[in-house]
Amino acid sequence: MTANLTVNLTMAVVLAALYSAGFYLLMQRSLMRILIGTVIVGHGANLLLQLAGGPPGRAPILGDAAPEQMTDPLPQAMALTAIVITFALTTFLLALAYRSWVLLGHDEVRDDVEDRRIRRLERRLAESEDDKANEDELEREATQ
Amino acid sequence: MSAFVLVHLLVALALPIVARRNTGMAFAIAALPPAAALTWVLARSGAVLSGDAIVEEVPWSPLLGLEFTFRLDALAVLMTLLVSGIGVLVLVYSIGYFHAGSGDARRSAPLLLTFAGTMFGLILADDLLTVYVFWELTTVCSFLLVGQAGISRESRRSALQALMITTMGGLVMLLGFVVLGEAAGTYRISEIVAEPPGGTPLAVAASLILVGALTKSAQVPFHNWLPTAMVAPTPISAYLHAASMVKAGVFLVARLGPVFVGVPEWWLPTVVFGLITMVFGGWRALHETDLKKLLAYGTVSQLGFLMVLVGQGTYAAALAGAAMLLAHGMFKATLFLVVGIVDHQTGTRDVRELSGLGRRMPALATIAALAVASMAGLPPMLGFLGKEAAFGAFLEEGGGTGLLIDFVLLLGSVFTVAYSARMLWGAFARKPGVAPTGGKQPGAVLLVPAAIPAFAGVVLGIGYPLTDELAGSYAAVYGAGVDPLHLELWHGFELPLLFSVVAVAAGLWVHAMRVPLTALRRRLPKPLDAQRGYERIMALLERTAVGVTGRTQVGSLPTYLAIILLTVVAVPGSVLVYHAHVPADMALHHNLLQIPLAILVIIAAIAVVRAKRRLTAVLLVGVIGYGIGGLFIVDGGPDVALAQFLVETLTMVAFVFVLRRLPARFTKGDAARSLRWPKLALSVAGGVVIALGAVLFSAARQQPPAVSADFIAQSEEGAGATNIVNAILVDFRAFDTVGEISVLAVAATGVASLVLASRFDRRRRSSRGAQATAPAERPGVVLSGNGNGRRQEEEQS
Amino acid sequence: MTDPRITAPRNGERPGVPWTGWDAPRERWLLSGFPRDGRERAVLLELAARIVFPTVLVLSIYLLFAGHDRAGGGFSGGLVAGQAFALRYLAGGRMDDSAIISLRPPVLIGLGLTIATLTGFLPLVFGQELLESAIFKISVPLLGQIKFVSSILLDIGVYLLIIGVVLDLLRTLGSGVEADAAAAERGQA
Amino acid sequence: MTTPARRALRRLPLVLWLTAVWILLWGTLDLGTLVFGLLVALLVTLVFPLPPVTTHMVVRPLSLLRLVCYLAVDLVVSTVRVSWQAVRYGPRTRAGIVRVTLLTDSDHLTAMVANAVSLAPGKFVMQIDRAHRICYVYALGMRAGGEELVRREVLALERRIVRAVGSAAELELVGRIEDSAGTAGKEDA
Amino acid sequence: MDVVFVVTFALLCLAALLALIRMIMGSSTLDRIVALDVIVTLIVAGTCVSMGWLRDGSNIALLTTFALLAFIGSTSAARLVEKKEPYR
Amino acid sequence: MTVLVALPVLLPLAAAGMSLALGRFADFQRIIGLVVLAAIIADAGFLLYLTDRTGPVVLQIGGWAAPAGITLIADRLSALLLVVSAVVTFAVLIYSIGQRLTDYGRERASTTFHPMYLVLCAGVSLAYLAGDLFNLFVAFEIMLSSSYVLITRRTTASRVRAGMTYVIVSLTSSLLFITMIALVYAATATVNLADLGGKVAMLPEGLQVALGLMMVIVFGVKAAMVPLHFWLPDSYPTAPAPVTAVFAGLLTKVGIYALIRTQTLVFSHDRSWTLMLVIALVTMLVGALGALAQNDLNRMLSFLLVSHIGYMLFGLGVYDVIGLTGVILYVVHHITVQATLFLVSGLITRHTGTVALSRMGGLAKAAPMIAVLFALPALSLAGVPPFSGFVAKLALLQAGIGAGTWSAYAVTAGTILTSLLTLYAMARVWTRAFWGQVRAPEADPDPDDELVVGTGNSTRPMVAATGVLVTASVVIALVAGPLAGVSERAADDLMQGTTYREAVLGGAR
Amino acid sequence: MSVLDVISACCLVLGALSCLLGAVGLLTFPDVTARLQAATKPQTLGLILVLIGTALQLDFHYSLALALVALFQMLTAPVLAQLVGRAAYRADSIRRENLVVDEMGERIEREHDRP
Ligand code: NA
Ligand code: NA
Repeated sequence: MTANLTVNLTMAVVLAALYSAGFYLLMQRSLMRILIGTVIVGHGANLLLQLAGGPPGRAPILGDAAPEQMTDPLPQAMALTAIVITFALTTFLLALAYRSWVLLGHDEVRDDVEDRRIRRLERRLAESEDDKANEDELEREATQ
Repeated sequence: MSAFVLVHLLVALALPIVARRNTGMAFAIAALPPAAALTWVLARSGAVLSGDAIVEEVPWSPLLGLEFTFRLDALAVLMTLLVSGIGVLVLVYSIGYFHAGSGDARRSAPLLLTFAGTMFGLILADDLLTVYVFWELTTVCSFLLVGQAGISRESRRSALQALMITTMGGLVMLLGFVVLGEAAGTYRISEIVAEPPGGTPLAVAASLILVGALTKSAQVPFHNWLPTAMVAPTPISAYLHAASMVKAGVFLVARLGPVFVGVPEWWLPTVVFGLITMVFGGWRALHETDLKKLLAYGTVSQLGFLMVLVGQGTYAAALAGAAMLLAHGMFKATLFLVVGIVDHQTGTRDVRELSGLGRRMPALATIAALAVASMAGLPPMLGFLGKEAAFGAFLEEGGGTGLLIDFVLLLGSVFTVAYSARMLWGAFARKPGVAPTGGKQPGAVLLVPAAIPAFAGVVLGIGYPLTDELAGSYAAVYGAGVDPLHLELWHGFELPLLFSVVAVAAGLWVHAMRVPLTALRRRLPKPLDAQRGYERIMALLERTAVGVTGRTQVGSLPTYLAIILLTVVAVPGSVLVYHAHVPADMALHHNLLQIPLAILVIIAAIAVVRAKRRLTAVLLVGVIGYGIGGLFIVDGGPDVALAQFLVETLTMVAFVFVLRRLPARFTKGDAARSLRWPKLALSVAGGVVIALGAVLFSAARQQPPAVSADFIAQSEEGAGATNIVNAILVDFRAFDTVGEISVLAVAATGVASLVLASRFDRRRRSSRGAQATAPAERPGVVLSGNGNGRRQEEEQS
Repeated sequence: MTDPRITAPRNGERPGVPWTGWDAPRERWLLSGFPRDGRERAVLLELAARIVFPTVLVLSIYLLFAGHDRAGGGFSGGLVAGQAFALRYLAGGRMDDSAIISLRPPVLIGLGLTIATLTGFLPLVFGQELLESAIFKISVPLLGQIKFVSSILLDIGVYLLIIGVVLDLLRTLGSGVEADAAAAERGQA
Repeated sequence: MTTPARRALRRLPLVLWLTAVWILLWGTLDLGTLVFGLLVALLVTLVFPLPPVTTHMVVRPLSLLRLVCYLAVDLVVSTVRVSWQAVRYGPRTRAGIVRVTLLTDSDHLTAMVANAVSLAPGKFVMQIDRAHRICYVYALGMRAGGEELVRREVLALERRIVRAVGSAAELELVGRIEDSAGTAGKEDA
Repeated sequence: MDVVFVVTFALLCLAALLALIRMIMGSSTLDRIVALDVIVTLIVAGTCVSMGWLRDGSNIALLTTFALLAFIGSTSAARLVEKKEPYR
Repeated sequence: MTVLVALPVLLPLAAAGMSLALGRFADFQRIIGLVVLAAIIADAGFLLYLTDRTGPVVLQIGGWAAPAGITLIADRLSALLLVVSAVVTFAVLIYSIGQRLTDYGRERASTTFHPMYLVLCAGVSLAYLAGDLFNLFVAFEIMLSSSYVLITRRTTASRVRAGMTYVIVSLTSSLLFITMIALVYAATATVNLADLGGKVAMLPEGLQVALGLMMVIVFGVKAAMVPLHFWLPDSYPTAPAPVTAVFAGLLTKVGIYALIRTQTLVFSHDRSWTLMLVIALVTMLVGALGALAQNDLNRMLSFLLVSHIGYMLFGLGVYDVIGLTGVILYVVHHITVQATLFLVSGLITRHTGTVALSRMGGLAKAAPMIAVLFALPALSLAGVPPFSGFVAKLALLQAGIGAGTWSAYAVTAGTILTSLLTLYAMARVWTRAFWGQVRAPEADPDPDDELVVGTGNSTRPMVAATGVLVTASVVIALVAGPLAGVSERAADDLMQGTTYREAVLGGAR
Repeated sequence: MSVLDVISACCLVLGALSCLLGAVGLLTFPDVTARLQAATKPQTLGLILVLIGTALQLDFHYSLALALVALFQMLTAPVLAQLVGRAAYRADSIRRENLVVDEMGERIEREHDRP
C-alpha cells in the first residue's frame, strides 16, 4: 500500500468520461437509455471505489505477494458488493422498462399527467387576472 | 379543575352514543358538566375573590415547559359565569331549538360540550401554552360547529374563513408566547406577571400575542369571520360567537395585561383597533336587516369596546372592562337566543318581514327589552354600570388622550343605542305595510334560558356592590390605588352620566334617521371591505400555490435528474473547484496498461452516447464493463475483476433477452434538440466535478489504511482465508454480504413480478373474454386527481 | 414479414421442415430435450452445451471453495453456475426440469437467503458473537489436513441464492418474455 | 440393456473428465483433491444428469493426436491465407456456400466435423441439415468452380475424425467409401 | 523479455481498438456481436499475457471463466438476435 | 444481549427468505410477518429502555472490533426511531393483510408482497442501526430495492410511470452515494462513522465542506429536501395505500436520520447552520404551496410530506440540543401521522373510488369512523394542540427563537406559516371530502391492479390498523414528557458525539 | 533469454500479431460472414499462441489449466461462428454479389418454387 494515493490523470479522465456519459444518458427520455446511463455511472462508481484504495499493486492474496505490495482489499470488497447491487438494480430496471413497453407500447418516461394539469391551470390563471376566476378554475379543472 | 375539563371531554366523547338515540337527552346530559363546573366555581368564589386563588398543575412535558396549569382567580370566576353559565343555558335551550334527531343536533351536542370544556380550560389556564392548547381547540370546535354538515357552500366557506383567520392569529400568538416564555424562562402566567421580562422580546411578544387576541375577538380588520360565521345554528352563535369564544381574545388581553403594563406595543394597538372596531361594528350593525347579522356586528362593536377597556392597563379601565365583559355576555346571549326563538317560531329573522311580534309574544319581547336595555346602557342594567365606569375610567386618566378615547367611545355608544333600538324595533315592532308575523308560541325550554341572563343583567345591575366586588377583585391586579373607581348606579351628576344621556338620545335619533342613513351608506365609498380583502388574499394564495407548483413541479424526469445533477455541480462542485489545487505529483498513469484500457473505455463511452440502436448501446456498455474489468485486473483486484466480468456478461444476456421485444432503434426525437447541448454541458460538468473530487480526495489522504492492514494481518488466523477480499466479504464484513444478497433476492422477485405480470394479464383477459364479449383491450387509466377513468391519450398514442 | 420459404412446401427431401429447422439434432443431448418456446434447435450448440454445462458447474464449485484462498467465492461461483444455466437455456433447455431436484427459483432464492441469515445466529449457540466464524482443522488419514471455515456456510447460502436469482432471471426475462412474444405473435398482446 | 451398472459406466467418462477439470483448476494432484474432485463430479452428474445417447465414441489416441496436429497446422496455414486475403483483397474478397453431404450420420460426428471445419479460418459450417447429413460450408476466398475442392477437404477432415473417434461401424463405412472413391484417400495421406 | 510483453500488449491493444471501431461502425448487430467476441477474447489474451509477465499463474481459473463468458455473452446475443433480425 | 441489535435486521430478512421459499402458504406468510414485526417492536422497545438506561448497545459483528468490522449500534436516537418504525410497519402490515383478505380471500398468497415488505423493514432497521457508512449504503439499497418492487407491483399504465420516476431518481442518488463513499474512503481510508468523525476533521477545510454538502445531497434526495424533492409527489401518490404509508412514513425519515447522524457525528457546524435553515424554509413553503395546488388527496399529502421535511431540516439547521430535540420529536410524530394519513386516504378511496377531492363528498356522514380517523392525524399534522405535532413543533419554535439569528427567526416564521397552510390544506380536504352531499362510490377505474378502490367498504382490520396508528399518535402526545426527555438526551448525545464514538471505538485496539 | 524464453516470445508476438491481423480483417472484410472468418479464427490461433507463450513462462502445472482454456476456446469459437453465420444468412447480412456460389440458397429457392 503505497503512499502516493493520487488518482492518476488517465483514471481521472476515464472517470470523467464515464460519469459524463452516464449523466447524459440519465437525462434522456428513453428508459433504456436511462438504464444504460445508470449502468455506466455504476461502472464509474465501482471504478472509483477501486481507485480509492490506491494505485495498482498485487492482488491482496496472502502468499502471492507481500502485504506491502498488495492493493487495499477493503475498497475491492466494497466495489464487489456495489457491483452486485448495481447488477441487481439494473435487471430490475430492465424489467421495468419491459413492463412499461408492454403496457404503454413505448419505453419512454413521459411527463407526469397530474403535474401537466397543474401547469395548464397555472397558465390559464396567469392569463385571466381576475380573482374570482380562481376558485372556479380550480373546480373546473378538477371536475373536467 | 383538570378533572372538570376532563369530565367535559369524556362526556362529550361518550355523547354521540346517546345522541344517536335521543338528541334532547344528549343536550340535557351535556348541560351537566358545565353546570357542575359552575357550581364548583361559585362555591369557591368567595375565597377566590378575596384573593386566594386555587392552583393546580398537571405536568405534561416539563422540558418544553409544557404543563397544564389551572388557576381559579377573579377573572376566571367572572369568565366562568359566561362560559359555564351561558353554556348550561345554551345547552338547555338547544333541547328545544334543534329538531330532535336531526344531524345538526347529533353533531352539536358533543361538540358544544367539548367546546364548553375547552373554554373552561382556557379561562382557568395559568400557563401560556395551556392557553394555546385550549385556544386552538376552541377554534377547531368553532369550525366544526359553524360548518355542521357543510352542505351549503356558504357554510363551508364561513367555517373555513373562521378557522383560517383565528388560526392565523393563534399561530402568531403562539410565536409570541414562545418569545415571551423563552425570555421569561417560564410559561407560567402568574410567574411572568410577578416578574415580567423586559426589552425587545417583551415588545415583540406583545405585538405577536395581540395578533391572536385581535383575530379571535374579531377586531377590525380581522372581524369579518364573525358575521359570516352566523350561518351556524343560533345556539352556537349565541354561545361561541357572542358569549364566550370571541371573548377569548379580550380575556387574553385582560389576563396578560399586567405583564405588558406600559408597553406601547401592547396598549396602543388594543386601543386603536378597539376603537375602530367599536365604531365600525356599530355603524355596520345599523344597516343589517338580518337580525343575527345585526347582532353579530353589534358583537364586533362591543368586542372593540371591551378591547379598549382591558387593553388600557389601569384599575379603572379593568374594572369597567370586567363589568362590560359580564354585561355583554349576558345581554348578547339573551339576544341571540331571542333571535333564535324568533327564527325558530316564525321561520324568519329579517326585520323587513317581521311585524307585530311584540304583541304576539310579549314574554319574549320583555326578555329582549331587558337585554337591549343593558346593551344600550340604560340604568339600572349591568350594561349601564359598565359603560358609566368606562367613561369614568378614561376621564380619570385625564389628559387629551383620555378625552379623545371617551369621545370615540361615545360615538360608539351612540351607534350601540341605535342598533339596540333597531334590534328591538326590528324584531318586535309593528311595521306599517308588513303583514303581522305568525308562528307558534315558544315553550319554556326556549324562553327560560333566554330569560335568565336577561334578568341576571338586571340583578347584577341593581346588586352593583356584588358586581363591583367581582370586577374589582380582577382589576386589583393593576393595584387599586388610593381612591379606586367603583361600579355604582349613581355617581352623581358627572360627565359619564352626561355621556350616557347623550348616547341614548343621539342613538335614538340615529335610529329614527335610519332610512336616510342607509341611503347615505350606499353612497359612501367602501374603503374597508374586509371580506373582499380576505377573499383576495386567499385567491392570491391559491394563485401563488398553483404558480409556484406549476413552474417547479414540471413532472419531467429528465428535468428532475438535471436539477439533482445541477445541485451536485453547483454546491459541492463549486466548493471543490474553489479549493482545487491539483497535486503536483499527479501521475499520468500508474501502469502502462491503464492507458489502452482507458482509451477503450472512453471511446466506448462516447460511442454509447451516440448509439442509435439499443443493442449497439448494450454491446458497447459490455465493452465498457469488460474494459473496467481489465482495469481491475491491472489494479490488482482479481476478485472484483471476476465479479465484474461475470456480472457484465449476465447483464448483457439480460438486456438481450428484453431487447428481443423492443424496437431495434431508440425512439427518435428523444430529446429536444435545443436541450442537447445544455444537457451535455451539465453532464460533462458533473463528470469533471467527480473526477476532480477523486483526485483531490485521494490526494488528501494522510494516513495509511489501518483498517485494511488489520484485515491483512488477521485474515489467515482470524478468518481462515488467504484471499483477503473474500475474507472481508464472508467474515469481516459479512453483514454487507447478507444485505447485498437480500438486494439480489429482491431484484429477482421484482423482475418476476414485473415480467410475469403480462402473463397474468393475459390469463385474466382470456377469462374475462370467456365471460362476456367485452373488448379485450383495457385502456390504461389514471387514478389520480382528474382520473375519472379517462384514457390517457398521450400515453397510448 | 414471414418468409414463405420458412414454411416451404414439401420438397420430397424433407417435407414440412423449414430451412431454419434443419439444424435439429437427432438425439436428445440435454435433459429437457428441445425448446418448447419455438426456438430452433442447433446441434452444434446442444453438443457444446452438453460438454460445457457440467464442466462449468465444476468450475463454479471450484470457485466457491477456492474463494477463501484465491479469486472466487460464493458470488463468482454462483454467477458462473448461473452462466451454465444460461447456456443451457440458450441451447434450448427448459429451466424447470434441468435437475433431478426441482426447485422453483424463488424457493431457491428464499432458501439461500434463509441460510445466509440464519447461519449468522449459529455462533451464538457456541457462545460467540453473531456471524463470528470458526475454523476447524481436521486431519483425515490419507487426505491430509482438511480446513473447514464456518463462513463457508454463508458463501454456500450466497451461492445458492445467486443460482436462484439467475434461474429466476432465465424464467422471467428468458421464458417469460419469450412467452409474451409468442402471445404477441398469436395476436393476444 | 440399461442396468444401473451400465448407466453408471456410461457416465464414467464424464465423471473422469470433470475430475480432471477439478484437478487442473486446483493445479495440485494429491489424494485430497482427487477425492473431492470425484465427489464434486459425482454431485454434478447426479444432480444434473444428462440424457443417455445411443451413439458411442471410441477414442484412438494416435489418430486423435494426428488429427490435432493436422488441425494445428491447418489453423496456422489458413490463418496466413485469410490474413493475406484480408490485406490483399479486403472488401473485394469473394466467397461461396457449398453443400457437403457427409458420409457418416451421427450427431456428434457431424458436430465434430462442423467444429473442425470451422476452427480454421476460411471455412465454417453455416447450416447443418442433420436429416440429410448435409453441411453447408461457407468458404472464404473461393473462386468460381472451387466447390469440389471444398467438398473434398471437408470429407477428408471427416475421415480423420472418424479415424480418431468414430465407432467401428463408422470407420468401416468410411473406409468402404474411401476405397470406392479410389484416389480420394491418397490425396491427404 | 519486457520488450516482448510490451510489444504483445501493444499489438493486442491495437487489435482491440480496431474491433471497437467495427463495433461502433456496425453495420449490423451481428457485426457488433462478433466485434464484442473479439474484444473479450483479446482481454482474455491480455490477462493471460499479464499473468506471464508477472509470472503469477494463481488466477488461472479467472482465465477459464473469462474464456467461457466470452462465449456465453456473444452466443446469447447471436441466438436471440436470430429472430429479431428480418428474414430475407 | 448485544444480539438484540441485529434482530431487527436479521429476523425480517430470514422471515423474508422463508416467506419467499414457502410462497405458496398464504397463512404462513401472514403469520410470520406479523410475528416477526411484533417481535421487533418488543426488541426495539427493550433496546430503547436499555440504551436510555445504560448507554448505546453495540454489536461488533463477527467479533471484529470497529473500525475494521461492521458495527451495529443502537443509541437513543436509533432505538427510538426503531420503536416508532416497528409500530408503523406492524400496523401497516395488519392493514395490508386486512385489505388483501377482503379483496382476494384467504387462500391467495403473494410471492412478492410479504417478502418485500419484510425486506423493507429490515432495510429501514439497518439504516437506523448501521454504524458504518458502507453498511448504511447497503441498508439504503435493501430498503430502496424492496420499495422499488412494492411500488411497481402489479402496475397499471399510469403507475408504471410513477414507478419509473421513483426508481430512477432513487437509483441516481444511490450512485451518488457510492461515489461519495469512494471519495470518503479515498481521503480517510475508513468507512466507520465513528472513526470518520476524527478523520474527516483532519482533511483540508474545502474538502470537508464539499464532502458534507455531498452527503446533504445524497441524503437530501431521499429525504425529499427542496430542490431535490420533485420525484416524491410524482411517485408516492400512485402506490397502494399501505405502500405509500410506509414510504411516506419511513423512507423519507431514514434520509433525515442519515442526514442527522452524519452531520452531527462526522461533520461539525456552527450553531445555526444557515444553509440548512434556508433549505428548510424553502422546503416548507414549496411543499405547502404544492399541497394547496392539488386536487388529488394523495398528492396533497405528498406535498405536505415534503413541506414537513422542512420542519426537520429546520431543527437540524438550528443545530443545538433543543433544535435536535425538536427534530427527533418531529420525526417520531411525523412517521406515525403521515403513515396514518395515507392509510386513511386508502380508506377514503375505498369508499369513494377516487382520490380527486372535488369528486368526493359527505364522507363524515357516510363513514363517520373514517372522519374521526382522518381528523385526529390531520390536526396533529397541522400542529394543533394537544396532538403530537404540536409538541414537536413547539420544541422547534423554542429552538428557532432561542437560536437568536435572523435566519432562524425567518424559518420560525416560516414554520408558523407552514402550519397555517397545512391546516388550510387539511381543512380543505375536510370541507371537500367529508362535508357536503354524500356521493355514491365511483367504480374502480382499473380493476386489475393492486389498488382496489370504490368498494364502499373498509374491513375491520384496515380500520383497526389505522386506529392503532391514530392511537399511537395520541400516545406520543400523552407521553410527550418522557419522550421529550429521551429526545433531549438523544440530541445531547448527538451534539456531544463522544458517547457514540466511545461506544463504537472504545474496545478497538 | 533462454531458449524457452525465445520460443515464448515468438509465440506471444505471433499470437498478438495473429489477433491484430484478425482485427484488421474484421475491419476490412465486406460482410458479416467474411468478418466472422477474419475475426474468430485468427483470434483462436492468437489466443492459443499467447497461451502457449504464457505457459512457457509459468510453472508446468499451470500449463495444463491453460490447455483447458485453449480447449474451451476451440470448442466454443466454431459454435459461435455457426450461430452468427446462420443468423447473418437469415438476416440477409451477407452480400450476395460476393458469393460465387450459394448451394444453400439454391435449395431454399427450389423448395420454395416447387408448387
Ligand atoms: Na367535495
Ligand atoms: Na384498481
